[in-house]
Formats: sequence, structure tokens, C-alpha cells
Amino acid sequence: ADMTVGFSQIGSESGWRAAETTLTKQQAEQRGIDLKFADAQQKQENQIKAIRSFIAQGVDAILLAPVVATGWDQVLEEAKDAEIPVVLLDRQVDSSDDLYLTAVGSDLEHEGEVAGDWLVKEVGDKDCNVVELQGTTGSSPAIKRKAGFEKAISGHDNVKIVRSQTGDFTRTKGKEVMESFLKAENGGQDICALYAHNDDMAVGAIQAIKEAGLKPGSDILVVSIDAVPDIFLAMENGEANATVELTPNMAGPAFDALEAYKSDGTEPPKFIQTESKLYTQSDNPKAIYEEKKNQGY
Amino acid sequence: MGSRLFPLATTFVIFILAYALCYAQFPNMLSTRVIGNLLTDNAFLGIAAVGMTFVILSGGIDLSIGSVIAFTGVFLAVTMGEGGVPPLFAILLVLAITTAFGALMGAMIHYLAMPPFIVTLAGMFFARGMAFLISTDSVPIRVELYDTLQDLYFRMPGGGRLSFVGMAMLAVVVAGIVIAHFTSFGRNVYAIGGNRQSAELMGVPIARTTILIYALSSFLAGLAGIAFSLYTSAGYSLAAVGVELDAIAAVVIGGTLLTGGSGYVAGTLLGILIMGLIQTYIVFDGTLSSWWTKIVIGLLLFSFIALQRGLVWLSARRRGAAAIPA
Amino acid sequence: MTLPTTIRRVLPQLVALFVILALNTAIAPGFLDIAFANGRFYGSLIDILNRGAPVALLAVGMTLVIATKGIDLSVGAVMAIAGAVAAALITSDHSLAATILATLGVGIVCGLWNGALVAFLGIQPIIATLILMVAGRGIAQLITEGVILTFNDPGLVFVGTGAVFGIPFPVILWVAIGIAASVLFRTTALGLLVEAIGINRRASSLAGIGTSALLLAVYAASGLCAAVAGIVAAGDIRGADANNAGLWLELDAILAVVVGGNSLMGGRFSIAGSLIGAMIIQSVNTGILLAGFPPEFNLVIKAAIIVVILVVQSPASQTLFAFMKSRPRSEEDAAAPVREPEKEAAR
Amino acid sequence: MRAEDGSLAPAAGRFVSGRVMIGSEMLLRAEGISKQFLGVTALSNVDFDLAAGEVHALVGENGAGKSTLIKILTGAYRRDGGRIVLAGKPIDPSDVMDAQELGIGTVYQEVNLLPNLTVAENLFLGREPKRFGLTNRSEANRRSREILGQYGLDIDVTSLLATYSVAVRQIVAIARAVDLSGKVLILDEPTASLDAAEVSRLFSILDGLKQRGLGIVFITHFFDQVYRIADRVTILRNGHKVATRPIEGLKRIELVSLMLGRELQEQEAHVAEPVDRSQKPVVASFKALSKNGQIAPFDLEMRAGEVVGVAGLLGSGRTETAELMFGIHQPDHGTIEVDGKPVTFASPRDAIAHGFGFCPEDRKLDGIVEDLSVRENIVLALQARRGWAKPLPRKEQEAIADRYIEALDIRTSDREKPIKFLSGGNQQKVILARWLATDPRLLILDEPTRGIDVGAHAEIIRLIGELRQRGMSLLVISSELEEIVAYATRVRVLADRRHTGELPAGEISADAIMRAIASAEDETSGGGAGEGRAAEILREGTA
Ligand SMILES: Nc1ncnc2c1ncn2[C@@H]1O[C@H](COP(=O)(O)OP(=O)(O)OP(=O)(O)O)[C@@H](O)[C@H]1O
Ligand SMILES: Nc1ncnc2c1ncn2[C@@H]1O[C@H](COP(=O)(O)OP(=O)(O)OP(=O)(O)O)[C@@H](O)[C@H]1O
Ligand SMILES: [Mg+2]
Ligand SMILES: [Mg+2]
Repeated sequence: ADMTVGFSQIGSESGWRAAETTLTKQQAEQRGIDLKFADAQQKQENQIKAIRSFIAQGVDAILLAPVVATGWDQVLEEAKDAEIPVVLLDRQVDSSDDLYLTAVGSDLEHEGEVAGDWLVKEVGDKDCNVVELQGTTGSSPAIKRKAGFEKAISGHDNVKIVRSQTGDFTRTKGKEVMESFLKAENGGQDICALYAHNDDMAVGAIQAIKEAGLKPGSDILVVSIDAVPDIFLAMENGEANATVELTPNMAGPAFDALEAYKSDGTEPPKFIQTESKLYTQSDNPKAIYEEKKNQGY
Repeated sequence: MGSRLFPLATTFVIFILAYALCYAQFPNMLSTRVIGNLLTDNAFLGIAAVGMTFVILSGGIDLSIGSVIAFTGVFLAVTMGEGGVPPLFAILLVLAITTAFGALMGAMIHYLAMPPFIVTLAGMFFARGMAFLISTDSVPIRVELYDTLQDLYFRMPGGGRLSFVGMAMLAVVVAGIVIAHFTSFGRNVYAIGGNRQSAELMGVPIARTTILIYALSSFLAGLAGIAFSLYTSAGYSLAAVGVELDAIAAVVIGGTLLTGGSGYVAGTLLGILIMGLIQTYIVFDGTLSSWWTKIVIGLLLFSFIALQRGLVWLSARRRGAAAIPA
Repeated sequence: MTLPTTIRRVLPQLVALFVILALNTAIAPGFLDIAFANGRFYGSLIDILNRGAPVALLAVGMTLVIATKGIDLSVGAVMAIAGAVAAALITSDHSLAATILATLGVGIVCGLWNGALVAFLGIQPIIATLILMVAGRGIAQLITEGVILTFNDPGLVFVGTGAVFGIPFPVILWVAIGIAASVLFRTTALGLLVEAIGINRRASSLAGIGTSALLLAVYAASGLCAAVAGIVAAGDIRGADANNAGLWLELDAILAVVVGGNSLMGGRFSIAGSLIGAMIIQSVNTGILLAGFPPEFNLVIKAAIIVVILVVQSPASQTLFAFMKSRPRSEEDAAAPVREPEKEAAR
Repeated sequence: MRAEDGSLAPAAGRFVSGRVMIGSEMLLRAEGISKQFLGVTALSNVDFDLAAGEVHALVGENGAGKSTLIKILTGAYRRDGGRIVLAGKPIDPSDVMDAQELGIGTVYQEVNLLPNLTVAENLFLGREPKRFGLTNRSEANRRSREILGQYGLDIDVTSLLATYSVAVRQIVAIARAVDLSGKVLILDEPTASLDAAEVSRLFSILDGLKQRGLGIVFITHFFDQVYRIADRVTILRNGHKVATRPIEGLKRIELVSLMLGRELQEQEAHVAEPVDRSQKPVVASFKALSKNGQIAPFDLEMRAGEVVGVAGLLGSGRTETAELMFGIHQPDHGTIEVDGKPVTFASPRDAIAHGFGFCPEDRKLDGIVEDLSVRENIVLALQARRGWAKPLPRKEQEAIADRYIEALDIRTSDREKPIKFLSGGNQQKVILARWLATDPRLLILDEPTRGIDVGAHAEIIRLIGELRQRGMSLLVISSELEEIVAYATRVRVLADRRHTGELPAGEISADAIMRAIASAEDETSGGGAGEGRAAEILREGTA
């Protein structure tokens, strides 16, 4: 059953996002699905426009990676009226769940928790001053990953966040902000660990740490989220300690659910959670890098 | 007269041609749905662009509108939500705030003789910063007023909807046309855009007009913010990033000169529709990767402007106007 | 242009810079410390010089464009393109020299495209360059396919992170390019001709100035500067991040030019002023980072500081300082920003 | 000088008008007006008064302070000292709008209208007729046609002002001011670009206003006009008031010397001595040059050491002729030869490369580069020709600038002053200097003496003669026939965008030129505001 699926992607702001797009296209190809792709350039209005046009074109299903949680009720209703099932990718919306078929994604807050737990375990009862590189101010990953991490360290007074600034999810800002952290915290002497909301910022920060004459990974522990290839290189060199995987392959499960639903109307669960796997230096980073590096990151 | 309306006519023809081409490729782009969407989806942009038209006609520019839209949304969401402020009051309040904000920028531009680009750039930072301070979360709006307004639409034959915001946008455009062409304020805007010194020597109230212009722009940005919050029934501090550039592009595609003094509000509507058409076309096509999307948008933008320039240039040559660009 | 007069021209900027630095010192005690660690100077001041490099480089080109009454919104995108090209070439193992030359070439081509739209099609600069601003990032992503092209070529990395005599290489770059540009435009007639175009293009071409050629050249120069900035940015993170490299940096560059005391209406310009402007802006950014406020405050603080600086520099308030009696709004002053005298001194 | 050819002897053209009540309480009185500009004293302690129903002329050298004075009277500038009394009440107009509401209408020196608005919109800006609270365009257009009708200007009031010539804009500006002025009308060099017909029409209107008891301030450099219209004259020199005199019994020589502070040796009636062109080398020849809608095909052969005067009514296509010759517009047909070799001018740059120079008509738009200093404005064309890589050494620039500031007696506090701060006439001189500095072989001057004072005017006429002696080839467009007579070695006559005839050396006189124009206008069944004007001109000339 070859169907036409519209995919409204947020944009292409990071390597991870690019990988998600690539994998989605691959998946569609493998399953003989005709994928209509719309890049919204980070703008919700464009995503809404896209969904409306998909409806106007009468596609069979819609994949939506929502840029923000709110504001989808109307357009999702329109899709429902037109009897087009919608599957959410990698981020949730706060509309009632009968407006969409299912949501495939990880629990952003859980990711933060995983990272936090690792750090707590790693430092034991040593005191540990953490500096945090937040994602883009106001973006849901930034908010949730911060919340999750704080939840994880809440019980442990020896671990506390001493500085927290936004690095806009980018390497450049990650590096710049880390430099200022190092200056502000006595040349980095007082920093025990870095928690970055994504790997790109961590990679940037690692360079800053090295240029400051410190050893990332030992002088300053580095834990981040996403598991993009480059962070595994860093782990390989012992410059990063841990990362939490956010799989870019959200489309696979999504298409499975869709095909099942189309063929015999089986209702999938409302939330298909992907695993938030923790990787550390002991997981043979080299190998993982090799396998990941041609997944379109 | 005819010769002056020429750029406008050109733009209109270009729009029709473009639409025809799209139709040829994707027949159901002519559905009332698409047309309805074109209006609804671009409503907030259109409203803001009308304000931008006045600013640009006066030879200025307003980079703050995107941020003001975001601020408005967040402000409404928080005040009406947690704040429990009655919706209508909140709306009036936010419009008052944005208008005052614009007036302040206008005053700085005039009395401190500072370039609009910079004043409004600072305004852009400031307004979004304020939005962050109110709330970094995206805050849903759940009030009856919004539900009623959202359910307020004409169902056109073929399932298309002419939504409330869409109609609001058209109303604002009409109002804009009247203000621009049938009020003294409108004349003064053109006058200042034409030549500030001369306008002053002809007794145009520069200070008042300048302040009014930016107040109007911010007021409409506030209105656009309301439209946007209606459109998404939420307020979000990261919303509408870069909308100012879309608005500027729409205004210029609509045939208004950034140097000020010449252009039409109606043209801006065309500009909006053309930009919306580009978006819609790309989505209908659906084969473009993220990067090709950007490139194609750029190219289409270019071809529209180039085409326009070409036609205008030809007509200018026929009328034997000066060869040296002013 | 003798030294003292130049200084006088940029005095307000220098003052502003020192005030900001003073503020930073108050906020962050160790702000002024400079250490010499593993082969390079090290400290917040150095960071400012170093982090400010991209904006400073952009500002040089932007100053010239703005002097012609134009504006270049595409520099951020051109940075991305340049970074992508450089990374792509170096990773497909071309020589460093070839890579850099090619990249600079691409930058110039981008500039020429902008210049052509402005000079020949008569498209208004904001829109003309907006086109490349939109499409350019797409082109860059097309090259990198949306991912961060990481590279390890020591040469390219050096451009971004290296140091000579302990001074970060990017700093040496922008200072050198800034001086080179000033010298080129002030020892030849270019400065005069560019200013003439910016003030009255009609009259300029009637006086026989090759306005089109000059406009092309100026936009090309801006593209070139953007390319250099792009290489620096890429080298700095050992990778080309087409998605984010130079994002919104065009605004900071324009800001730098204006904070540097140049008029967006074209005409008189001072590259030195723009460079100081760039440093002012970077000092603000760094200060905000060091201050340790929650990030939600960043924009408001930045806006506030910028407004204060600009208000103090604004022609009107300068008039006020200069002669209390004359009215800011009366024509002769409106017509004649009181920067005039200093501006002249700068020639 | 101006029309010293007897034809317009003082009282001759003067309108008989209501007696002026001197002494008795004045309509407008300004006392002890002073104004400083960044160190320059533009006005110091100037008194000025204006009676109802009089025309009060204000004369003075370029830079004397005339425009500044009226800008102060009308609130465009802030005065540093002094007081202004209108109809007994002290007034303090804070801006032009105030002044307008007080009933003071003004035409400022540079035509200060808005090219991007329609003629009608310009006329009614700030006081648009309203209906239901909205502006009533059709009404405005109707009344605009009426108003301009009085000036014999029959143009489409709904098209942009930009589409009309400097002259038309000036007429519109005057019409607006006249329409605005309830009590006082102030005109700063309103006739600078008008031809005889326009001027006399303006004067008859002014006379009407006098009868209605308006007070009129009239700034001009044309003395014959002073004598025709004014009742009293006030002379300014270097920002000081020299004297105020009734016109009757004031000798022209006296007036001139009051103004200059020295005697001006009258080389007036002088006529350029005929030259035998035939053995002078041809510099450039233009064959069948034409551009649709702008100018019909014409031939012109410019030889070294000759001055071709170009005469014609407004819109007769003089400027267009010049613009084609200088490569500003490209001709549809025809060829250009320089030194016998065919050339094409894609832009002025090419023309300049062949040693051409062109001093444009619209000083403000096409001439000055406002923010650049006087020095830079003077060397601009020369520098452009040398190319950017060969900058003129600063010393040389200063030498050149000083030379022309001296030669043309440009009034400026110093050569580094931005040109926008110079007075109108001095700006004109700077632009002239710019082209003289390039030492062109063929120099085209479009209205070169517009807004230039008596002294400088005589100076420029002398200069043109001298340049000719030196073998330069000049083409000079002017609306002042007496001036053409003074330097032209032959005269091209244009009418309705056609070159209709030429007066050879021997036959040049103001009358002859006017007859030629008139007859030409008549047979070419008058373009624009044609026939009627031709007839008038004849009357004017041979009164
Ligand atoms: N805005 C200004 N700033 C500085 N100086 C000025 C300004 N306007 C005029 N001046 C100076 O004031 C003096 C008087 O200028 P003004 O324009 O009144 O002369 P004018 O009598 O009108 O001369 P013209 O006959 O050429 O128009 C001149 O020296 C001029 O340089
Ligand atoms: N009296 C008039 N009535 C209508 N149109 C006019 C009049 N005078 C000039 N024009 C318009 O002005 C333009 C030509 O004026 P222009 O100044 O170029 O001619 P000109 O011969 O150079 O006259 P001058 O140089 O004396 O101003 C044409 O568009 C013409 O229609
Ligand atoms: Mg004057
Ligand atoms: Mg003319």
C-alpha cells in the first residue's frame, strides 16, 4: 500500500535534525512511501501552513515535528475533519491526544534525568560544581532537559549548578560561553563538571577547556545529550564522559504505526517512547562513531 | 496617474501569472481551501506589514515588529491565563503598551536624530527580552473569547475557510489604504519620505508624524500579535523570529521604495500573497530538501523583484525618464 | 589622517568602550587579569579581542557598504558559505593555500552578486542582500548537507585558534585587515569617491565617478571580509556549522558600524570607529556572560546598554553637549550632525 | 547689468500701485535679528520692516544673509537674538507651520517642494480640502488647476511633480506660497529659473496681492525686477544691514555699490566680439542627435574658442540637448564625433574622458555633494577623471580649491566647510569651479548664473569670455538673453523640443533672440504653454 505522507520538519538547525530528516526519507523510500517534505525554517506559522497545504493536497497521513508544544489544536482539528492521521515526531504537543494518532519521541525531561543520574553516580559524595550550557532560551528541549537534570541532582547537595547560560545549541556559542565560565570560575579550577543540553555545545566547550590548559573528561567531566558522532570521537580521546542518545530514527516506528493503522485500523499507543540510552567511554565509542557517521548526522 | 500605478499593476500581473503557473502544475492549488489558507496563514504578517508600509513610506524601517508580536502573545497568554485578567481588558492593555512602545521609538528617532534601523533594532532586542522575562515557556491560551473568534469564519464553497483573522487582515489593509491616501497624516508620511527637509519647510509636523508612524507600526504589530495568538491559541517568546524581514520583503515586492515617499498599501497585500504563494508552492512540491527550500525561496524572491524592476525600467524608458538612478 | 585627529574622531567610541570595560571589571573581579599560559595570552580582555573577531571583520566591509548608503544583510550567510567551502575543500584534501584562496574567491563572488543587483538592477540594498541572506544559508547547507563538517587540518584550525607571539591569530587578522582597509581607502581617492556616492549618487556619476564599478568593488570587499570571518569561525570550532555560523551576525556588524559613529545615511565613514564599535558590542556580550544572570536577561540588558551608548552618541545629545542654546530639532542642526567637525578631522 | 539695454529702464516696467504708508505702524517688523552658525556670523543685529501693500526687495551678495533672514522670519531657523512683530503682536514662530498659520507664505531659495507627490498634493499639503473627514482629492485637483491657470501653467496636476522641470516646480512653489499667505508673502529668488513671460505673469499676480494689502518680501539678484516691482529695497552685506531705501530716485549704480561696498565698473552693454569660426578646429560634432519625446534630431558642431548660447522657452528642450551631448541620456539616433573620430557615450564618464564638462541646471539634485567640504566638491570631477589610484595630494587639492575660491570669490569661512552650509549662489560657484578645475575642452553650462549676485555674475561673464579666448569651446544655456548677448558668439534657438534656428555672430541682440524664439514658438504651434507666451515675450522685449 503505497501512500503519500506529508512531513513537516522544524528546519535544519543542527546535525541531529539533519539526521532525522535523512533517516525519515530513507525509511519512506524503503517502504515505498511517497514523502512530501516541508522545511519550516524554525517557524511555527510555516509548519501550520505546511499542514494546511498537506490537507489541501489530500495526503494520506502527516508527520509533524512540532517546533513548540502549544498552538496546534486548530490545525490538528482540521486534519481530523479531513480524516488524515497525524503522527508527532520527537516532541510533544499539549493538545488533547485524540487530535493525533500517536507521538513518537523520547521524553526530553527523562534525558536530562539520565544525564543527571550518571553525574551523581560518577562523583559519588565528592562536592561537584556543575556549569550548564542551556539550549536556546525558551525552546522545549532546553526547558525540559534543564528540569530533568535538576530533578536528578536535587537530592544530592554535593552536586550543584553554579553557572548556567544559553549556548543556543551551537558549537560556537558553546565554546564562547564555556570560555567565560572558565574565567568566572577561577580559571576552571572550581568547575567539576559540564552539563550541555546537546553534544554540539559540549564539543565546542571541550575545545575551550583544552585551550584553557585543562583536561576535559578528567579535570572537568563532560556529560551531554543527543549522541551525535563527533561526541564519540571526543569520548574516544577521553575528552567527553557520557552522552544520552536521542535516536534520530523517529520515522521508523511512526511508519510502522501508520501502516498498521492503515491496513487494519489498529490504534497504536498514544506515546511511543524511544529509548534514552546512556553511552560512556566504556561503550567502545570508536565503533559507535563508525556506525553513526554515515547516518546523515 | 496611470504611470504611477504601473508598478502596482505589474506586481498584480506577476502574481496572477505566478498563480496560473502553480495551478498548471498542481491543479488543486486553485481550491478555495488554498486561497483561504493564503489569507489565514499570512494574516498576522499582513497586518504587521501594513504598519511596516507606513514606516518605509516615511523613509524609515521597523525591525522590532517580530519581537513585539512575540511579546504580545506571551503577555496575553500570561495575563489572561495565570493573571486571570479579562480577555478584552488584556487586549486593550497590550495594544496600549505596544503603541506606547512604538511612540517611544519614534520619539527617540526624531528628537535624538538616531537612525530608525538602530533604534528599532534595540527595540527588537528589548521586546523579545521582555517576552523572555514574562515567560520562556510557550503558554497555551484557553479563553472562550478565543474559541468564539476562532470558530468565526465563512465556509467558502469547496471547504475553504475565510477565517476571522483573515478578514481582520483584509480590514486592516483597507483601513491602511484609507489612511495612506485619504488623510492628512497619510500625505505627511509620503512628504517626509520624499524629503524630510522640504517637508519641514512646507510646514509638515515632522515630530508628531514621526512618532505617530512608529506608534502605528507597533500598534499594528500588537494587533498582529493578537492575530498570531488567535492563530496558535498560545503565546511563545520565540515566536515570529525574523518576521520583520518577511514584512520588509513583502512591502518591497509590493512596489514600495525603501528610500521612502512612494508606494502603496495595496501593493503590500500583493507582496504578502506572493510570499505566501512561494511558501505554498514549495510545500505542494514537497521534494525540496531543507537547503533547497531556502535557495528556491531566495531565487523566487529574486525573480519577482528582477521581473518587476525590468518592467518598470522598460516603461520608464518609454517615458524617457532619467537614466541616472537617484 | 594624522594620529591625533583620528583619535579625536573616535573619542566618543573609546570612552564608551572604557566605560563598558570598567563595568565588566566591577562585575567580574578577575576581568583585567592577563596570564601567559601554554604559548598564548589568556584572559577576558583577550577573549573580547578574539571573540569579537568575526564581527570586527564583518564590520570592516560593512562600513564601506554603509558609506555608499547601502547595507549588506548577507554577510552572515556568506560566512556560512565560506566555512562550508573551506571545510569541504580541506576534507577532500586540497592544499591549505588552494582552500583559502578558493574560499576567499567564493566570498568575493557573493559580494559581486550583491553589488550587481544594487549597481546594475538598481535593487535596493536591503532587499538585494536579503536574497543572498536567505539563499546563502541554503547554499552553505547544500555543501555540508546540514551537518557540521568537522576537520582537523592544523592550518585551517590555526586561522581560528592559533596564536602569534601569544596573540590569537584572529585578532591579528582583524587588526591587520582593518589597518589595510583604512590605508587603502585613505591614501588613495577611494575614500572620497565612496563617500561622494553615498551622499549623492546622481551628482557623483555626473561628476564622472564610475559609481557602478565602485559599488561592485565595495560589496565585493564586504563579501571578502565575510569570507575571512567565515574561515575564522570554522577554524575556531574545527568544523563548518552551516546551520548556525554567522547567524544574525549581520545585525551585530551593522550595530558595530553605527556604534562606531558612522551614519547609516552613507557618506563620511571611519573604519577605526567601526572596529571599536565591534569591540564595544563584544565587551557587552562577554560582560553579560561573566555577570552570570539567567539567560532570559541577556537581550534586555544588551538592548538597554546599546540604547544608552547610542543616546549618548546621538547627534542631538552631542549638540546639547556642544552648545546648550541651539535647539536639537532646528534645521541647521538636523541638517548638520555635529559629528561633522570631528568627521572632517578624520580626513 | 541685468537688462541694462535701456529697454527696461527703471520705471518703465514698473507697475503703478497703491501708495505705501511708510513710517506708520508696519505689518511686519524685525528688530536686531542675529544668527550664528558654528562660528560663522550669518546675521548681526539686522532690522527689517514691511508695510501692508508694499513689495520690499531684499538684495545682497551671495552669502550676505538674505535667505537666513527669511528663514528666521518664518521659523525655519531659530534666531539667536532680536524680536519679530507681526501686525502689532510680537510673534515667535517655532517652525514653518506656525508661520503659515500666522499667514506668512514662503518660497524658499531651493525649490522646496516634494517631487514624489502630485502637483495638487504639493499645493495643498497640510491643508487638504476635506469631505467626511477624509481628504477630497478631486476638489484639490480642481482648485489646483484653477490656481495654476492664473500662472498660465496648464499641466496635469495629478502627475508627480518630479515629471516637471525646475521651472514648473518653481511656479508651483510660488503658487502654493501665494495661496498660503494671508498677510505676508516671502519669495527667495523665485524668478531664478523663469523666463520673461513667466516673470511678467508672476509680477501681475504680485501686483494683485499688493492691492489686497499683502506685504511682499522679494529676494532677487535681478535688478531690473527690483525696479519693476519693488517699492522699497533693503541691502544686506556680510550679515549687516547696509540701508533701506525707497526705489524712486535710487540710482542703479548707487544700489550696486551699496551692495558690493565698491564700484562695479559697468562692462554691461558689452557684446562678445564676433569671431571667424571657420579656421578654428572642430572639437566635437553632433549629427542628427535625437531622443523620442525629449528632443528632435539636431546637428551641432562645436569649435574651439566659441561660445554657443542656447535660448528657448521653458521646456523647449535645452537641458535635454545638453544631456544628450554629455551622455546622461543615450540618443535614439544620431552620431557624436570628437576630433573627427566617432564616439559613443554610455555615461557622463565617457564624455568627461573626452574632455567634456557639464554644469547641471538642478544644483541641489545633480550638483552639490552636501556633506563633502568645499575643497572636496571642487576637486571631485578632477579626481574622478584621474581615477582612484592617483589621488591628488592634499596640498594640491588645497591649492586648487583656494585658487577657485579666490577667482570666483566664493564666500565661505574656510575651504573645509561642508558645502551644504554655503549660500545658494556660492554653492553654484563651487560647482562651476569643479568643472573649471578639470579644464575641459568642451564645457556645457546649464543656467550657470542662476542665483548668482551682480558682482559674481559680471565675473562669470568675464570668465566665459576668457575661457573662450583660451580656446575652450562652450555651450551655455540661459534664460537671460542679455547675458547670452554678453558672451555668445552664436545663438541656438530652441522651441518645443526642436532646434529651430541659429543667430550668427553679427546678428546677436536680446531683441533678435526674442523675435527668433517668438516666431519659432508660433510656427511650431506652441508646445506646452506655447503661443500666448511667444506674443508676450515680444511685448516684454520691445516694450
Ligand atoms: N545651515 C547653515 N550652517 C552654517 N552656515 C550657514 C548655514 N546656512 C547659511 N550659512 C552661512 O550663512 C551665510 C548667509 O547665508 P545665506 O544663505 O543667508 O546667504 P544668501 O544671502 O541667501 O546668499 P544667496 O544669494 O547666495 O542665496 C553664508 O555665509 C552661509 O555660509
Ligand atoms: N511651462 C510649461 N508647461 C508645461 N510643461 C512644462 C513647462 N515648462 C517645462 N515643462 C516640462 O518640463 C520638461 C522640460 O523642461 P526642461 O527644463 O528640461 O526644458 P528646458 O528647455 O531645459 O527648460 P529649462 O532648461 O529652461 O528649464 C518637460 O517635461 C516639459 O513638459
Ligand atoms: Mg539665499
Ligand atoms: Mg532645463
